[in-house]
Amino acid sequence: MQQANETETKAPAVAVDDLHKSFGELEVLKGISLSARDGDVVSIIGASGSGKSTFLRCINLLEVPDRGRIAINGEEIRLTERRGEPVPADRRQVERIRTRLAMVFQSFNLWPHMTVLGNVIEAPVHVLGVPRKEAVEQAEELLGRVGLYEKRDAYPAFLSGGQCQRAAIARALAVQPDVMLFDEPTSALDPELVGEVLKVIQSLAEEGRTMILVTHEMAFARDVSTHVMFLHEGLVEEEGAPDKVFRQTSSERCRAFLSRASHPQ
Amino acid sequence: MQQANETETKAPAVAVDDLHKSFGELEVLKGISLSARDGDVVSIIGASGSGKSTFLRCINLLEVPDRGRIAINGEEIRLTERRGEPVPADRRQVERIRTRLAMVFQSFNLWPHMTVLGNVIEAPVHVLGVPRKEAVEQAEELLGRVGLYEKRDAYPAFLSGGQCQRAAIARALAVQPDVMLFDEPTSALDPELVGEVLKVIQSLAEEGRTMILVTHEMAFARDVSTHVMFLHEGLVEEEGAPDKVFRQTSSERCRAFLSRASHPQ
Amino acid sequence: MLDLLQLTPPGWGGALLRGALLTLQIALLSYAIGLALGLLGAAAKLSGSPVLAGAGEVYTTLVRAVPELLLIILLFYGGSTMLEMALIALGFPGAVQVSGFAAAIAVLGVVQGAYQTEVIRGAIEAIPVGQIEAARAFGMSPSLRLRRIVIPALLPIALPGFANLWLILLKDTALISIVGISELLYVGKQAAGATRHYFFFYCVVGAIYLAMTLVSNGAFRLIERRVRRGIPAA
Amino acid sequence: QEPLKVGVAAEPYPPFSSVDSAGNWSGFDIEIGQAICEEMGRECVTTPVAWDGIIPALTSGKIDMIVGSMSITEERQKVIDFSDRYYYTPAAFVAPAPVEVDTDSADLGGLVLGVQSGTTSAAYVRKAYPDAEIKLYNTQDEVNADLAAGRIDVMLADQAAMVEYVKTPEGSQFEVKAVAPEDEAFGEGIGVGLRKEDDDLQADVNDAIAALLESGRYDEIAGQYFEFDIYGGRE
Amino acid sequence: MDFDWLPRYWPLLVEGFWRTLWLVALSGVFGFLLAIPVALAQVAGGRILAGLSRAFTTTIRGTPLLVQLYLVYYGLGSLMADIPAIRYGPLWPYLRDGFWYATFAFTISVAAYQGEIIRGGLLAVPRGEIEAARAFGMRRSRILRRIWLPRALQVSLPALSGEAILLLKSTPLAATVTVIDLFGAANVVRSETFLTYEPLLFVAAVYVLCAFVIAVAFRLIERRVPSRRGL
Ligand SMILES: Nc1ncnc2c1ncn2[C@@H]1O[C@H](COP(=O)(O)OP(=O)(O)OP(=O)(O)O)[C@@H](O)[C@H]1O
Ligand SMILES: Nc1ncnc2c1ncn2[C@@H]1O[C@H](COP(=O)(O)OP(=O)(O)OP(=O)(O)O)[C@@H](O)[C@H]1O
Ligand SMILES: [Mg+2]
Ligand SMILES: [Mg+2]
Repeated sequence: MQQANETETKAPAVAVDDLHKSFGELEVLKGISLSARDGDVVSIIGASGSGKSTFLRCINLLEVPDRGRIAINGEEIRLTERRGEPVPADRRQVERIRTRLAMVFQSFNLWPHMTVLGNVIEAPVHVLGVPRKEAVEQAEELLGRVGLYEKRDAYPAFLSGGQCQRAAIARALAVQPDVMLFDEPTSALDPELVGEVLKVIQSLAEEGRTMILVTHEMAFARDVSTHVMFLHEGLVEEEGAPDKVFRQTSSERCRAFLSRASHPQ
Repeated sequence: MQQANETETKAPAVAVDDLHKSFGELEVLKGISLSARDGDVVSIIGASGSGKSTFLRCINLLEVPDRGRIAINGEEIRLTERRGEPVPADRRQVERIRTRLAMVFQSFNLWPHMTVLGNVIEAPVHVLGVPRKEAVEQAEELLGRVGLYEKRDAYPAFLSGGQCQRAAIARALAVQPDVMLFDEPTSALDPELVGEVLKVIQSLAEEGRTMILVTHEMAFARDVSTHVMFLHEGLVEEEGAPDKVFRQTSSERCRAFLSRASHPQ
Repeated sequence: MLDLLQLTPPGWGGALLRGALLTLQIALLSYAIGLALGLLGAAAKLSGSPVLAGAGEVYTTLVRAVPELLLIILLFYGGSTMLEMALIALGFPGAVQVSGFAAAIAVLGVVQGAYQTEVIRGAIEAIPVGQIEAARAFGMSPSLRLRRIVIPALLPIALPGFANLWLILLKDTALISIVGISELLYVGKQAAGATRHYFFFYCVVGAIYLAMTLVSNGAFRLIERRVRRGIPAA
Repeated sequence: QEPLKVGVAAEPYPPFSSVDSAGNWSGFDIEIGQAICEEMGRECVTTPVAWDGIIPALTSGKIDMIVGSMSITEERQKVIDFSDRYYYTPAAFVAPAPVEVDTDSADLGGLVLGVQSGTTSAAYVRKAYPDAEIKLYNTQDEVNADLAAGRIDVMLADQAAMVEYVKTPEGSQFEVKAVAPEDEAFGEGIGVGLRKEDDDLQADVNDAIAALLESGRYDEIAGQYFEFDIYGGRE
Repeated sequence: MDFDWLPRYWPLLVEGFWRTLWLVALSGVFGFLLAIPVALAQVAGGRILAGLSRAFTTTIRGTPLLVQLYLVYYGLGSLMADIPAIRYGPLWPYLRDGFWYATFAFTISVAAYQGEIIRGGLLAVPRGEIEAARAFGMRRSRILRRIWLPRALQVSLPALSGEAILLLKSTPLAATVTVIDLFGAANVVRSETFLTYEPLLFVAAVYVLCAFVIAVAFRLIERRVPSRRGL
């Protein structure tokens, strides 16, 4: 926000430049760039194992990239190296930036020692310092929105798959982040709920929040996004507006991927 | 198989009658019946939290139903009560029957202390007594089929979501079960892989194996199944051939559910 | 025989009870020190920094391996001499006395810390990594993460180890009789030696320890039930 | 002047030292220690210290003297000084009446011998009977118990204590078989342990012991505990 | 520092060292084997078994090993001496030897302490992993052997290494029943030479070496399965 005054044009909410990441021998990301402005919804599609989750996890530094730049709201995350391993230069900076991001994990990662409500209010109360009462009110409202109000006092171990996923979504929404990172947020949801989540995402985009989401549901990607990115073997094979990617892609591979996608219908 | 000689008609592979199951106060299944013959593919659809997973878990007695009958290949699983809790009367019987069933869990439940290959050969070697070498060969062939041959020596913690799911599918296929129980087997897969799994399921059905699968992908359910069951609040709200359920259902609720499903398209 | 246990002399009841109280005091204090050191040690070992991890490794291996008795003797007898020499060298003449009580608590606490480190490290490693990643993703600082996520998640796994260490500590306090502290076993031995009723007093001392154990077991079970409340039994 | 801290072994060793439940110490060692202090005109406090740590306690200044039935041996004299002896008893072999004890063979005729560890007797038997099976115990009472249980055949212990023991009901089935010969392992008797640098105190203690013997106070005290001459070797 | 005594006492120290090793090895192995059923009884046993096992671990963990040793050796052992059939029987040379009493007491103690840790490990295994094994029709014994126990041990290993080192260090208590282990041998040196620190430093060095071996061995077992961890 501060930067907005300094530069003529507002800095993009998320700017990623030439990101590289390897696990041991395996080079997962081979130079990926992305730029998303406030209100953008970027969908990342691609085959299983192509590095989508890794890319998302790099944005909030859960994985530290080997090479490349990441800037959130114009603030670049400073990286350095220690003993040949890339590490963030300033832990505090990373923590501060993370409070403006929120993530829904592919495997949910709810905290099993807290109830659903406890999971949702955890970050608002303990990271953002929202008064508990206020946080509970807001959490209950969110839980109602994802249809989980009744389960607010249940522990995650006793929830169905879809219920866990909805709890994870509510937990991410509760921190009112500038940027949301969704890793397959609808994989365990029935079509009705997918529609609900779609509505939520659209309303968030209208509020000016930025969303980056990984998904396997092409219809969902097409309907919800302003920008689509097709990852293939660690590289961006195709990207652009949904119409362009879905209807008139020039990439052979992308076309093959999408044709399989529509095959069962 | 033995029963085949005794009765005129061959017993159904899976016969479930009037299944009830509660968790504490919450009545999840309120009397569900199902009958599937060899080669049948039964899809179970329904909203999140409607009891689909619970139903599947009851079939192989991971949850013990409060009331109702379950028979596999005509052999009824004997249940009894101990201290007010329903329990299987004969643990050995349950174990024997389970060797003919296989399950893909919604949350995969891979064994983290074994490699992917170790996970796949575990049951063949240690339950069915297949010689190790043979099991490894077969496992590698299966892993190739799901595109995971390269990851056979990786531990589950280092796999992507879709890779875990494929490992879980390979693990279930490796025991060559009579009946397969799939709990959202394609939730983490990209469309290409969904097509692959669809092919596998169809070829298994042709071999005469029975499949019961829970899915949120309506297109998948429509393409793959011989029978579709729509669960709503613990009851079967609608069932029948895919065409009937998807095109000419008489249930108001089912229609609403399906209309949402096709909304994004 | 029971009049041997009268609360006032010549009965030994009072002395035994005082000994038990002292045992409890020392055990509680050193346990608290041990827990704190254990958390620090585990954090160091898992920090990823080779310097910290190496220091943690040396701490756990060395301190766990050296007999406590030697540590106590070194600190209590050698430590005061060295401290004295150091103070004289610095120009502060005058006797320094390391109190037996402080030496005992320091040694037992440091030793406890080494064992606690391993128990806590094991428990932290058993926490599914995703839970911690989720906390990081929300911008929690390491201390907040420790307090809100890591500790609650490690407790169910670590509690049996904690309970074991507590019970061992309770009885290890007996080692410090060497510096002249009348803890329970010491008083028991004295009573046995003075009255020659070895068997009787050993049984009585055993019973007192057992009573303390039963109480702590009850407490640990309560805590365990509470920290496992979100976890279905396997 | 600061009161002197007189160290005694915290493990009771009746009749030389024992403690009641109020923490009051009594016994021959204690009374002698007090008498020495009175004789020197110094105030004293009895300070129990675990036997294991009693020498470091002395050298590090936690106590000022040891009056705890400590034998004067060469090895100890490397570390601390001693006063003149204040009593002397030889060690005696004790065994059940029917057992023959051949104290001249290096393996004790195949007998299993028990002895309290950390005593001069223990040092002696380990030297004199290198081939014998020797069991070491923490307390003399455990040696007695195992002799009764038949797990050892013979024991060697302080004569003064043994003479008393065979008179008790538990000890009645045993008898004193022989007295160990004089040996440097037993040292020159029992003395008061002192720091090497406290020469003045050593002289005072020696004077005090001599005065006690002279005045008959010594015999008065010893008479309460022993029927024989515990000082030993007096004409 | 004075180590002149070392050659003179070397045989005694070596003998003590072997005794320590045997005590640790025997009671470690048998104790561990006993610990597993002790833990299982509480986690998966019926009410009666669980209750018995709990009573066992509470009593053993609740009373000092010294007292247990004393009661076993001077209590039980002396009782046996009163029975002529035993006293003059062929087993008496063993039954009179404190070593076996010590081994017995240590084994029981290890079973109780490690049993408690393994119990915690068993409870820490996520339910889904066991359900997956069940779903494949594995027998209970096989689930235990292939899935549940390996996972539980994996979780418990760091704590178990601590228990193993504690066992190593508690062997000096065997002196109570006339077993002279390494520490006991050092105490003999101490009482005969009146050196306070040197013998203790010597055994400490040996213990550090042993503990290092134990720690490394446990580390190696732990590392067999790679894991992702965070803090
Ligand atoms: N062990 C349990 N204890 C208590 N309640 C449970 C338990 N398991 C499931 N439930 C509840 O039972 C209901 C049905 O759960 P189930 O997992 O069968 O749903 P589902 O149809 O599979 O949903 P999804 O599509 O989200 O996976 C849910 O409300 C869930 O919270
Ligand atoms: N921690 C890790 N260590 C080693 N390899 C890893 C690790 N995490 C992921 N990988 C590997 O990196 C590749 C990319 O993984 P990633 O999770 O980014 O895939 P993805 O595109 O999200 O796939 P999916 O759609 O299946 O979730 C995979 O081959 C995976 O096995
Ligand atoms: Mg992924
Ligand atoms: Mg489900």
